[in-house]
Amino acid sequence: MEHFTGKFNLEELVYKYRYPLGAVFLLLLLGLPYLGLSQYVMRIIIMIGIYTMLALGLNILTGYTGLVSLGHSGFFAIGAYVTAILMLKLQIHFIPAAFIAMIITGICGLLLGLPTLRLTGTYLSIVTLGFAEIVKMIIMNWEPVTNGTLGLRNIPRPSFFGIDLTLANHGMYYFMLILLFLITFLCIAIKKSKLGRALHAIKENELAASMMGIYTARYKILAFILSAVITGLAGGYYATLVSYIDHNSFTFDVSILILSIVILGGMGTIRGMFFGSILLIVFPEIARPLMEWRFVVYGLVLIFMMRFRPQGLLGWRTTLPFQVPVNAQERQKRSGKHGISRS
Amino acid sequence: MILQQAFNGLALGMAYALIAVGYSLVFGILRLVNFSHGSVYAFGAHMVILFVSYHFGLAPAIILGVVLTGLLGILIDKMALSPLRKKNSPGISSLITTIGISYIIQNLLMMAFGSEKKTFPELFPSKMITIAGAQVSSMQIVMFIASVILLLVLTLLVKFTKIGLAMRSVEQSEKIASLMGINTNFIIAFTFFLGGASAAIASILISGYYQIVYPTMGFVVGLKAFAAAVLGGIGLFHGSIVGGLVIGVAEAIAASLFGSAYRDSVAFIILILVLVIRPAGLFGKKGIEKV
Amino acid sequence: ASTKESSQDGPLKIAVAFPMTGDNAEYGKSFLLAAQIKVDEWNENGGVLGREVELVSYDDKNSGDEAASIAQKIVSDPEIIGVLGHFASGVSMVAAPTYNENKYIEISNTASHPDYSSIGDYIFRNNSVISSEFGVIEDVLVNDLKLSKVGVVAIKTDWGTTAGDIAADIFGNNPSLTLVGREDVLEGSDDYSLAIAKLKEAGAEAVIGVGMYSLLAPLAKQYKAVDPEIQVIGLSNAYAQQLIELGGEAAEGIIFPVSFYADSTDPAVRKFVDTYTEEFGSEPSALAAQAYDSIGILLEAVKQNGSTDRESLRDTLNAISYPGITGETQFDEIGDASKEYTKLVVKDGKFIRFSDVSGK
Amino acid sequence: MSLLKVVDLHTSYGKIKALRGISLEVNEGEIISLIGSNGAGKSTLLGSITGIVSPASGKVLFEGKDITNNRPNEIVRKGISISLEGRGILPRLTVEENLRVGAYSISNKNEIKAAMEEMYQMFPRLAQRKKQLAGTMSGGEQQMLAIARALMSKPKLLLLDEPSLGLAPNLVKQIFQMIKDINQKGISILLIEQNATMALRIANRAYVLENGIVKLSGTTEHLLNHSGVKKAYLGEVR
Amino acid sequence: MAFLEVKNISIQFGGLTAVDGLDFKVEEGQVVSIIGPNGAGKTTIFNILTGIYQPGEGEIYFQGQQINGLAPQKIVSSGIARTFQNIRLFPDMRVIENVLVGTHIQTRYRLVDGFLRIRRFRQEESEKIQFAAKLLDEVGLSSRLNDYADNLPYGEQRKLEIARAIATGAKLLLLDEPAAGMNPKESEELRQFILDLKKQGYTILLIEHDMNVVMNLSDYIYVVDYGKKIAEGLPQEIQGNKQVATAYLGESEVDL
Ligand SMILES: Nc1ncnc2c1ncn2[C@@H]1O[C@H](COP(=O)(O)OP(=O)(O)OP(=O)(O)O)[C@@H](O)[C@H]1O
Ligand SMILES: Nc1ncnc2c1ncn2[C@@H]1O[C@H](COP(=O)(O)OP(=O)(O)OP(=O)(O)O)[C@@H](O)[C@H]1O
Ligand SMILES: [Mg+2]
Ligand SMILES: [Mg+2]
Repeated sequence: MEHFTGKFNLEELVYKYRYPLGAVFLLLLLGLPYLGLSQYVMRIIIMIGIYTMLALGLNILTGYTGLVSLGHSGFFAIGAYVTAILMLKLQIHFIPAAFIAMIITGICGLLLGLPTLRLTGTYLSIVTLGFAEIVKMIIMNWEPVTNGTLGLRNIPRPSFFGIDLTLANHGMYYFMLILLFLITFLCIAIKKSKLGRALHAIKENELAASMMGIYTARYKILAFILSAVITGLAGGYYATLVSYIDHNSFTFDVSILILSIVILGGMGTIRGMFFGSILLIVFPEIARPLMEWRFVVYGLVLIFMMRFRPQGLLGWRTTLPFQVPVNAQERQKRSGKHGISRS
Repeated sequence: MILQQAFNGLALGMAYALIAVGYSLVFGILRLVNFSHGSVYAFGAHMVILFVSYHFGLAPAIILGVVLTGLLGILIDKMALSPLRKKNSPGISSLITTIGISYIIQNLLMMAFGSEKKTFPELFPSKMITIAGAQVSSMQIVMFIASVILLLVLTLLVKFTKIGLAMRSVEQSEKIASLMGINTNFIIAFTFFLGGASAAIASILISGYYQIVYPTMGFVVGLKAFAAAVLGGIGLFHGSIVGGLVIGVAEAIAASLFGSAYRDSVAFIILILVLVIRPAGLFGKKGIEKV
Repeated sequence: ASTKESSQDGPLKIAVAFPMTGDNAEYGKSFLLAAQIKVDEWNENGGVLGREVELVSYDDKNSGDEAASIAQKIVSDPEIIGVLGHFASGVSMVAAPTYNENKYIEISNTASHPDYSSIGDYIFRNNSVISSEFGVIEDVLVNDLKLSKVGVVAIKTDWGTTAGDIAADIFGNNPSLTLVGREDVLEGSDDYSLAIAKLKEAGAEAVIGVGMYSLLAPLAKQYKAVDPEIQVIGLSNAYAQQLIELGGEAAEGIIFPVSFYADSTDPAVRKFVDTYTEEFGSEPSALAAQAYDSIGILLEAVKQNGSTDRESLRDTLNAISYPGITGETQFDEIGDASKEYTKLVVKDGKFIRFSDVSGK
Repeated sequence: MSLLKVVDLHTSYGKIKALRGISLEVNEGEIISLIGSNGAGKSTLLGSITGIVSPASGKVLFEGKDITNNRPNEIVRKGISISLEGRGILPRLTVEENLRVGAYSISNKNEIKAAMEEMYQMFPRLAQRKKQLAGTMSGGEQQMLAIARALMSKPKLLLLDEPSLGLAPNLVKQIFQMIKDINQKGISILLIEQNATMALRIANRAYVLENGIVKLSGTTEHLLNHSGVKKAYLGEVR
Repeated sequence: MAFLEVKNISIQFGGLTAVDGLDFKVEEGQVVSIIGPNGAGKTTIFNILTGIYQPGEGEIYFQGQQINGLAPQKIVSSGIARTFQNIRLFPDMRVIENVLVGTHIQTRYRLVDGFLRIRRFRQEESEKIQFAAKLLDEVGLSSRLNDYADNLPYGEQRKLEIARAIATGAKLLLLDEPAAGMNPKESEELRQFILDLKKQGYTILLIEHDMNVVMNLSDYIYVVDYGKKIAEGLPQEIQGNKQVATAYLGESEVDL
């Protein structure tokens, strides 16, 4: 509220110049590898990209629909493992492998969504948490397939036209950009359609939503599936990036990190997912000199954020006028004769 | 063998139940999933070994540890959670906050005590008792009795006393409770104190049994205890105890049938199965919402 | 010749990458200290090739992600000639390809995954090879103790699983031993009663705890509570003062093979142990001793090589034979070190040579 | 002597100024009505008196003592009690427990029992539903409970925020009758009502609130005949 | 058959029979009111009609179709929408978005269309927005279009809830105490508004305690008590009914 006017101007300004700003941003993203950044920095940037995808995925569930998941590391793991196993053991190309991984994570999303339909709040959160733990147990024990605690090594990089994408040739970076772009587009499309509105309505008041004819159960499941699929894709990409995965890559902390990004950035927003992941991925890197204090500081950051800006850093109610197509606005000018108006 | 494993499972379950009671207490009164509970639990045990190392003697160290951990509970609330309640922040904010708190406590403990596993003094010379061919340690029996007492005390407190009525009012609306003349600050502080103290009691009993203490000791048990609390119907003390025991026994069965490696996820499998059939847990009643 | 040549003056840097925070910080810290002690020794004698040696420490939190990012950071510093680290095999193996591609030597004093050292020519392991440790245990069981029914309790990590498999293989193939059960237990759970009940039921006479002291001590305690007769056996990883502190009474009689013995009268060992104990407050573990030796090997190789050229340094390292406090170390063609073992037993709250007790 | 005195009270919600300098007085034994359209600031005024919102400036005096910014529970113990807009019952407690909570500041068990009996006589529906969870009661039933609960603490001053909301006509009449009866027992009342006609008929004096300030005040006869009040609040019908 | 016909419905909560063998009818284009004491079971009737509760027995026909036992969503699609006794808006959505959610079942494009942003999607989306804006204009909320629902004053929230119900395309509107919390002037405005809706061809079933609204608006009135119908008739008939007077209206003027 306090920053009302300041943000108003900024938001309007950004909106006004959204095309030139977008173009600059896009050029910057495309040209990033040629700015002479070290591989270390590029790797961090790619990690930011991956976590943005993960956050966008969780955002559909938590931000749009209001279902808090503490177990997204489970979908992340399934996506990574399925992709890696298909590529390693069946020598399938990344694209079909990731595609199958998305289908399987989607099915898992469905399976997790079904029993959680009747659950709310805490109950739902603990079930998602449990799901991730179960996934981890399967990974650790299903040795013939997952290689157990030894993890999977030498996961090949995606290759196109005979060229392996690597960090060095920036292939992995551009590939990440493409995936990120697709996912972002999907999220915007969801948000701006009746699906997005239905999910939001469910979050706000489930009973009222069902009284609007929204099949709340189906939509919640759909949110689960979409969220899982996006997370699974991010997992597949992650596996090929790091080329080694084991159960330790998918712990509870990862789930919490994704959730923190969503909340810190601003639940339900898309801008926030980018901003949140930049913040939370870069933070540990620059905080290295803090050593042990790093986690304490991290904890403090979470606490202070929730205390002073619980809606997230970039979470605010937009003040831009809703875009009503012109001919309707005209009609709106002749103000209503009938209709109870209060003076 | 089966009997022995059942006893082992019950003993294990008692540990979960002891911790679960704390989750239930804080959730029951404040509708808050306190993710820092596991760290607070570790804090309790560390305080005791600290005081013991300064030659306070075991009993004073335990009392000091329990009180101090209770105070830590109050501190957590005053510093981090009460401002959120004042602003009517959504539940997820408090959840993230308690996770933040958990990081802080755990890492401060690591810095102060190191991450290695340390010994916890034996509370009393424990003996093995043979019941119907199965071996049970006297410490386990003490744990069992302690949690039943804890259950009874808390249930009586919340259900039948005036302060309990105040606690339940605060649960539903802090604002209205205060308008009815209830000192909500005190009630909430009291609840957090009980939550912290119960965590400390749990950790002292459990550490006394295993004699191992380290900063992250609360994580895995904490998660399982949380599952146990939800399984029984979070906010219900008897639910927490039964939930804990069910999970303990289920783990024992799973370990016997499939091997110890499958043990840890049994808690969650059972939890999911139960919640599918009874969405509010074993003893939970469906929330009412008047349309 | 290598593309990145380090400059000829200024300190010569070695990276140390371990978990310095989090659950396993105790290990990272102790390895860093051990490494520093070795570096100090060299610097007192004028450094190597006339240059001072400096350790650069990184915290990988024992996470693959972190390690990958750290590895990138390390290989972008041409002054660094090699890396001591990382802690878990899985983590080391995420970072290793980066080191190998960039021709940075990595020596791990802890990695135990069989595939670790074959990742590349620049990847070395200065840790005991599990199968030879089990060879020693086999000998203890069959010849010293004359026990035949063995149970294995292994920690469910990459290391524990591998070691557990090797144990099962070795004991399974020995006609005078029977493997009565193998239980994999998870990290972070301090209750082993379920596994113990199963092994006891199966009639185990000896149980082998595949894990660090943090597994072995509670395992011994809980097992002896239900079966005071059980013989507990560990691996060299568990050799740490905390085993006795944590295990108390129950630690008595635990036997395990080590390549490093802190109470040894060897002056080199004494020197290290005393310095370390003074700084750290407790005696060094075998793993810490291996960290100390790893730095020694690397510096010795630089000295013998006469330059920091990366390729020739690797070749020198492959050819070296280094007498350290963990015995004579040589790397085989894939980069694994072979070690010799002493059997230790816990008696009256102390680690002593098994031969001193049994007279063998 | 004035029981409650509000002096130049200002209260805001962030940027929204809900009260912009309110002064009013309730004397011992009086019924005072407060009318004004939606959003005028009536509920905010009650909130500021009871301490659930803190005023930016101004004073609230009760029995001559400054109670501004005291905590609600302290204020309630001094003898003010409130029945909230939108009922504010505790949904997962039973009817009886809600009443018990209302009597929280009373420690004498017999007194509580007597008060409870009195309420059950006043609202027989509540007596039939002692063990029902308050949240499952119908809208009107909840309103009865809210009023009964406010009376449990034997207040000197009773604040009623739209007590007739959602009540059936017969009950509305009953409630107004009850307000009179309560007042006759010596309890002063500050009443907020949308039903302005009734509110003005029952009260001794009244204040009209608009946009956070007192627009008009005076005896009820005066206001009932005031043309502006008639037009804005009383409506043409009736 | 009548537009809405309810036959012998009953429901119990534990031991309590909240609705007890009730019959009533609503003819197309009429305003029909249900009145009765607090706790009589009026809201419960709405909950049964909209599928939130399943009646223990009885049948409900809407436009000749049996709708009891259907899911709430099906019932909305068939043309029945409601408002709630305690307002249930989507507070964190704008006024116009609240109405757009109301158009959900009227929106025909498929989800994939939305992802591909094809013409059909864009066209329909813009139609719906225009429709929503028009509707808001009609209820007098056009100046509030960009506001967030929870920032509206109480009276406007009630209007928005009605607008949202209309947006579903319903022919029958169930309004649960729309005048509660309004002063006499405001409730008079509301009465005019409902009359307008009637003129536009909507059929309205109303629960209300404000007798000014009920008596001057209803074509027909049902009186329930303890879940049973105790009277029915034209407003004048109800006003003169002795039983209604005792059970509901209150016998005497209060002595003030
Ligand atoms: N919690 C709040 N946050 C922000 N604004 C608020 C809050 N509560 C009330 N307001 C605003 O303060 C003003 C006064 O509100 P208040 O509830 O006191 O009015 P009222 O006279 O009681 O109205 P009603 O008749 O609807 O109960 C209104 O503009 C309202 O929107
Ligand atoms: N879910 C429920 N569980 C138990 N009892 C209920 C439930 N819902 C309603 N009741 C009871 O059923 C009766 C009818 O309630 P309903 O809400 O329909 O009344 P109403 O006629 O709408 O009253 P009002 O005019 O006060 O809103 C009431 O006595 C109420 O306590
Ligand atoms: Mg009000
Ligand atoms: Mg009702």
